[in-house]
Amino acid sequence: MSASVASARSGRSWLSALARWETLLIGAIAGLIVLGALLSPFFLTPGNFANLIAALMEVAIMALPMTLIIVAGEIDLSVESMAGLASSLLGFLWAAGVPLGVAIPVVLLVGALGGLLNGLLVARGGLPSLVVTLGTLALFRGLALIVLGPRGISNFPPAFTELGFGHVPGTLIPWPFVIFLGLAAILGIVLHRTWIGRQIYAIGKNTGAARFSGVRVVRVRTGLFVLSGLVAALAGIILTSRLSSARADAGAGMTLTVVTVVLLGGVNIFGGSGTIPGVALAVIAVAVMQNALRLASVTVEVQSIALGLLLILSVVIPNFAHRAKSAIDRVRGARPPPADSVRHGETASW
Amino acid sequence: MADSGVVVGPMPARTRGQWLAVVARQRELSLLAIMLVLGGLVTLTAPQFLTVSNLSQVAVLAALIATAAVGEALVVITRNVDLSVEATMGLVAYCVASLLERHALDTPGAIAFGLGLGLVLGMINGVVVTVFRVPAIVATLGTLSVFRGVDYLIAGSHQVPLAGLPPGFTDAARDSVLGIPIFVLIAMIIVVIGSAILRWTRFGRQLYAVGSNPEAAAILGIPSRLVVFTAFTLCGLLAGVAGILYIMEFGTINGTSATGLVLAVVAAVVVGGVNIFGGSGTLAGAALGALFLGFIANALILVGLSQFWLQAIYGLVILIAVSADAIILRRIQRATAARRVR
Amino acid sequence: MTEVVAAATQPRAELRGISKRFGATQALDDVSLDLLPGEVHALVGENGAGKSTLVKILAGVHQPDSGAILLDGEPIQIAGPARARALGIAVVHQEPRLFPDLTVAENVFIGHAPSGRLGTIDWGSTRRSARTVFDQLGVRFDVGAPVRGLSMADQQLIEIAKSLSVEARVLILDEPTASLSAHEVERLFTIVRRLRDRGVSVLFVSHRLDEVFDLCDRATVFRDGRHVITTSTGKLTTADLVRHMVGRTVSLFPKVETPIGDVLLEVEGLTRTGVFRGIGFSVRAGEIVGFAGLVGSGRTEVARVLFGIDRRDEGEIRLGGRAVSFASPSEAMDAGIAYLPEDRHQEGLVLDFSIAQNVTLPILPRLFRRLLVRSSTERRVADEYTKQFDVRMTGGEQLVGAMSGGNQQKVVVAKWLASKPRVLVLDEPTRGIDIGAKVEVHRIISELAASGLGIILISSDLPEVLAMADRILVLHEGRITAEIPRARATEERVMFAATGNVEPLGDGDASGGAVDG
Amino acid sequence: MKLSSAGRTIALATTTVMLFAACGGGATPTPAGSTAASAAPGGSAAGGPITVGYLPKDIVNQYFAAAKTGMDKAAAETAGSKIIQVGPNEPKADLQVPFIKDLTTQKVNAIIISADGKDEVAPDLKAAMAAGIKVVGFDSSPAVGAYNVFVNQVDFSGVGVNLADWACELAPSCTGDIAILSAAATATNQNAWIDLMKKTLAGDKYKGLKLVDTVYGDDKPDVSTTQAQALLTKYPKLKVIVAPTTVGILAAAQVVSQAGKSATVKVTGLGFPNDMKKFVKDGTSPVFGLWSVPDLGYLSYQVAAKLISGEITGAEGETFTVKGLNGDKPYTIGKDSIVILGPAFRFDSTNVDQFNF
Repeated sequence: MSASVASARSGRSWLSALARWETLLIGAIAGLIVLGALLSPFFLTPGNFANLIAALMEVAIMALPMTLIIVAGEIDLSVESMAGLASSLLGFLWAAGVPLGVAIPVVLLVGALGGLLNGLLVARGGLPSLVVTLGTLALFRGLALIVLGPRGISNFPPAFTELGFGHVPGTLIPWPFVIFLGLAAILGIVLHRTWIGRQIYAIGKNTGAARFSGVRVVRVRTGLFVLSGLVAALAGIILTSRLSSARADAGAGMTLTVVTVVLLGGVNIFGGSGTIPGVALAVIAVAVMQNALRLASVTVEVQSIALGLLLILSVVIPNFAHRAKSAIDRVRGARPPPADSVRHGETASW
Repeated sequence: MADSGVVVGPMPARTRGQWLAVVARQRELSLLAIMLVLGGLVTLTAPQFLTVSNLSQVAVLAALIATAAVGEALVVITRNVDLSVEATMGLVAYCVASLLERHALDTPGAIAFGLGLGLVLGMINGVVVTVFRVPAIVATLGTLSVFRGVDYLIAGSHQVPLAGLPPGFTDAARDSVLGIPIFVLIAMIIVVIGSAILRWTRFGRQLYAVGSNPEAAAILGIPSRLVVFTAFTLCGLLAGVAGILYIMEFGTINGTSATGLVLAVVAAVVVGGVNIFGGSGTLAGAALGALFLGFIANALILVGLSQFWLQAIYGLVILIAVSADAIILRRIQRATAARRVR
Repeated sequence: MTEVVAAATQPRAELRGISKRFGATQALDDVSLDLLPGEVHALVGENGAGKSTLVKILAGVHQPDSGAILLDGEPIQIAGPARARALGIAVVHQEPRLFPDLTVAENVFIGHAPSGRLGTIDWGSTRRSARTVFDQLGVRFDVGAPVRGLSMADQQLIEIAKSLSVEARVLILDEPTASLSAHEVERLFTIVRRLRDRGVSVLFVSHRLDEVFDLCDRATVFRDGRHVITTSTGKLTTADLVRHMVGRTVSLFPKVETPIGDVLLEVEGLTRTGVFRGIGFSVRAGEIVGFAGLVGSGRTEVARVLFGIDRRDEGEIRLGGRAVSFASPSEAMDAGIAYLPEDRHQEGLVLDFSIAQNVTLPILPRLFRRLLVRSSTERRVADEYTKQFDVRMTGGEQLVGAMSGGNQQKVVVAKWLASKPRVLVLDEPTRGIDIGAKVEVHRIISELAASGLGIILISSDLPEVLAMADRILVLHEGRITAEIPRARATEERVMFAATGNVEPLGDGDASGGAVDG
Repeated sequence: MKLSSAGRTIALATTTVMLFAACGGGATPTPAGSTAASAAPGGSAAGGPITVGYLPKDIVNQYFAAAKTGMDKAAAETAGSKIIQVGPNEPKADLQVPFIKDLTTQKVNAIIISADGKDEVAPDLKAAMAAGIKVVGFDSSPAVGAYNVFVNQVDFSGVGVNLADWACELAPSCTGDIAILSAAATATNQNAWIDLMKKTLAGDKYKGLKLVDTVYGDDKPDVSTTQAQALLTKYPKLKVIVAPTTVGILAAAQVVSQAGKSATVKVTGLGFPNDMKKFVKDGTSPVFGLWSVPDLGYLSYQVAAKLISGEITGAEGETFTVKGLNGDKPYTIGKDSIVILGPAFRFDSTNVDQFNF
């Protein structure tokens, strides 16, 4: 219920629409699993399900704060570079003999600071987040290269690499997946059960009204960017651990996938609607699809084509659903709910 | 509003607002000024900066980006964005190159084909945005990976080497007329024609109108969707041109050609002073933005800064540019706060 | 005399039995109206009477569900705005709809810019013709400057210039004077009369009855989407007109006399550069202080500073004797100030939040100290406050977006009372809500005052202010030009102060002023 | 509107498909007539049909396409054997890892991999080996212990010396500025060669040569071109550009010859004869080297086959022969289970025309 209220689609109609969207995703996952099983005899092996998620973990983790940011009507393109900066900084510190117990907190702090930079420029400076984070996308990557240069730092202690590569003892569940679930649970509760989440939706739906209602818009937005930076740094650490190597180019190109996954999760690019469960399902759907296609030795080209089409469809389908619905409403004589994406689709850029 | 007096004259606040607005609209000049100053400083430490060969090299590379940036600007002015330009460039580049290599078409034919392909890809974006009502950022994010995927699919691991291209095909990248590199001429022509269209044709003004106030545009009966569609189509066409220039510039073409260029293109547009929320900005600005970034890159390498610094500086330039816009705009509004527009 | 004209000449434009329905609400119900060549025809009525719907139909924005439109006796379809312009029907909208990034000249001529050779736009003549248009208006403009940052009034003038630029046969003025100073109004009227004498038919939609009598030959009254009467203005008094509009001789305003308590809010020398200067007043417990003045006179701006949205440049605000300064609305709320914004949809409500969610939005942190939102609590609080004002709803889960304006406004009030304020600032609380709801809102306001709140009532609805307020502050050009105690408050006095340094309009008894905002 | 737009969409779709169809067909990998091609078929791939997973750095670089032609030929020698090629679009380790996992899941008999990063791929390769899959590294080595055998195209130190020697030979009287144009800043083998080259340059013989800069072209034609241009501008006195990457050397040679500096600036390094013929002739790049990439693929496959059949285990000191390679003389598995294909082959005007890959 609260998920539905907080889910902030407009009311029952949208609640049902949302339900439809998430059931749609579940259906898609089921379909993909069947497909995978048909495509490859190895798909349904237990080991494979461990692999299936592993490849996408960093993306999945970064997608969670991205969900909150987009719901609040902003976007953060800089996450992949922050992950890279985290990786290369960690490597740099480790190579310089700093114990990981110190290095990791430092890296996380840097992540938070980077997020703060984004947050201040966007929330306080009132600059468009698309451009700001485009700038920091380049800035953070540049810093990563400056810090570590061409080197790749590897000799990390096994205990550390276990974090990214190992499994929960006695199971095939990779640790990063556990981290993902934990984070998803926390942010899910924050977004759907607490008044902070309520305020995030309010900002995303009607910043003016939120501000006039005493919501500390600047503070919330800034906070979200800090969170995003922090989690991106965490993802960078996990990536470093999983590949047992720190490099300046770590995570390059991940932002596209992150945003894609979030939008596939049914989050409205213009803010105001979307749920963590939806995004989590989208993560799984994408992971399954990629894995199935790989096992069927379908080349990566086809995968990127498929992903692109999926992304577009994820907007087209609800749009048409909405138009159909508001048509019905008009007949019924009720006031059609504000047609977010439909309206913006023509006018706004993002 | 001053009631005294027979006629209502412009308020001082308004004139000051205008003055600032004028400054704000002089992005082109400020960019040129900065480049002159920096150029001087760089020349002190690296004399070879101020050589014809170097400057023309910078200009040629910038012209390539500028061509794409002009297209991007058209779309951004309408309050949209096209993230798929780089994919369009790459796809056109590979298709044209491979057609030439296989002698499937003669040079003019292949070029015409490339332009046509760019046009069609642009139309696809246009349809997805205006017919299927997909927000531009999402739509072009999608087509980015679709187009790129098709590019990989077609190219596979094949690479069209310089040798595969008809002799003299790539000369355009080096030759110059009256001392001006052909690439620069092409970019200039595009900017001039484009600017003329924006300034003097109905379509051009509608472009700004749609970006400036979509609701008002609708009430005026301006065909917003058609305008946006056309903008995307032209953007695709120009990306196609850029793709062909890309072949001439780099000679060797494979599936990865032009990856990562979208950052440079959008950066050029932003640095060029085109408002990311649409309605304002000039094509000359976008082109100069491209030149500015290329200029910075070249200068950095020449003063001996490792290429690792490049990205960081790029980022800073973008942040500075967008902050400057905001500050000036705020000044204007503050100056005219006497009558807040609600 | 106008009757003779009416009888003699064929109407320029004629609407017959027009009906239009939006969802549940019947905006227009079989209304008819005729515009004679060379007349200025007033269209008056309460908000929601259907005036703007009719205007939109003539502008081609809406299509009537039934009925016919005739132009010079020819039945016509006004398919869209462009078509309307082509037919010579020009509309000056209340809200300027301009392009901030384009120049003044271009805004005037957009859509029909003079084109030179090769069909390109001829900027030279565009600017020249723009200047001539503004010369007609008697206004000087830098036609080469962008519109961005121009004041509401200036933009309004550009809107009017726009309609002058097309040789309009039917000119529709939809509350064009709402944000114009008296001087500009006079200018406008001169121009309108000039156009009328040229044979243009003018439909003049206004709330300012003084203007109706001043300018118009005939007047048509709508009420609740129905045609009430069309008659010569010579045959009418303000009183008749109001009666026709409201449908009964109403005492709209059940003001409850309440004892005035101690000073709650004191403001001294409050200044925001370029917006308002040296504002000083006080509000006592149980007192209703009315803020009157034309749109743009700075009333809302003062409120925004009080509520911590905008910064003040000078001056002091004391709440309960203690000097305060708010960096944000939340701080103002915590201190006990609540502000009902003017624009319900942009600032008042989150339309696709439920009623409960809207009511609790300002108090979430107080309501749920342990972060977790319990919807049961939420609904309880919402019910508690919505009941007071018997908001008609299907339940706390209902989306406010799907409610009538009046009920929405009640939700906003409920929302703000939930934050238990000491001083309540109401900005146009009855704009755009039907009579019934209006009466209720007035009742609520009185009760709140009675319960010891200090209330600031910002309203363009003069009778409302006169009836409700214990004291009336009149603002003009960002300064307080008069402070009128209830006893001495009349529409003339207020209008006199509100329009600054000009003679009061209209004659004494048929007093002017607005009936509603 | 709807109909027309639908129509428009369909029209668009069809046009596009047709356009793409026109571009297609370029995908045919470069033909490879290697020295092994002349060898008698029925090589020494003992045992029955096998399935080998081939995981190059990326599937775009034609270098790996050329290597695959060698593998295909070897696989063709045993009926029923097949090669599954998988891989990312760009040479990035984190993109390469999932494919190792999947190949492991698919229980292929062996994995032949060119590592994007030696440590990144190690854990999963070890897991694969633990699952009984033979791992053969080639071209770019995984971490030691994460493969059964690494087939080295060439003796690294040898290449280091070669690069230095060619630079010395091309620089007038072995003096002047030289610069390196590498691939990705993080590429294992590139960095190894560069280090060894630097060591060699320390030698007395080369004291005239001054290594002024090392830049990275990321194995992308455009980036490499820009970097090469920058080198020319930045170092007017530059004599030689050394590019130990097939993408880099081509870009550099194009830049130099198009800048009309072929007389003063020379380009050497590692490149494909087909790419470089033109520049050998116009004097831009009189000398460069490479090994027979198809042969490298051929050998890698044979090693995989022998590991599967148990003919070799990858232990140091083991020997084996592959018909048509190394003059049919036996290969010896060296330290860290490394097998070396042979010395880098030197191409110049005398022989470049005899090769086609």
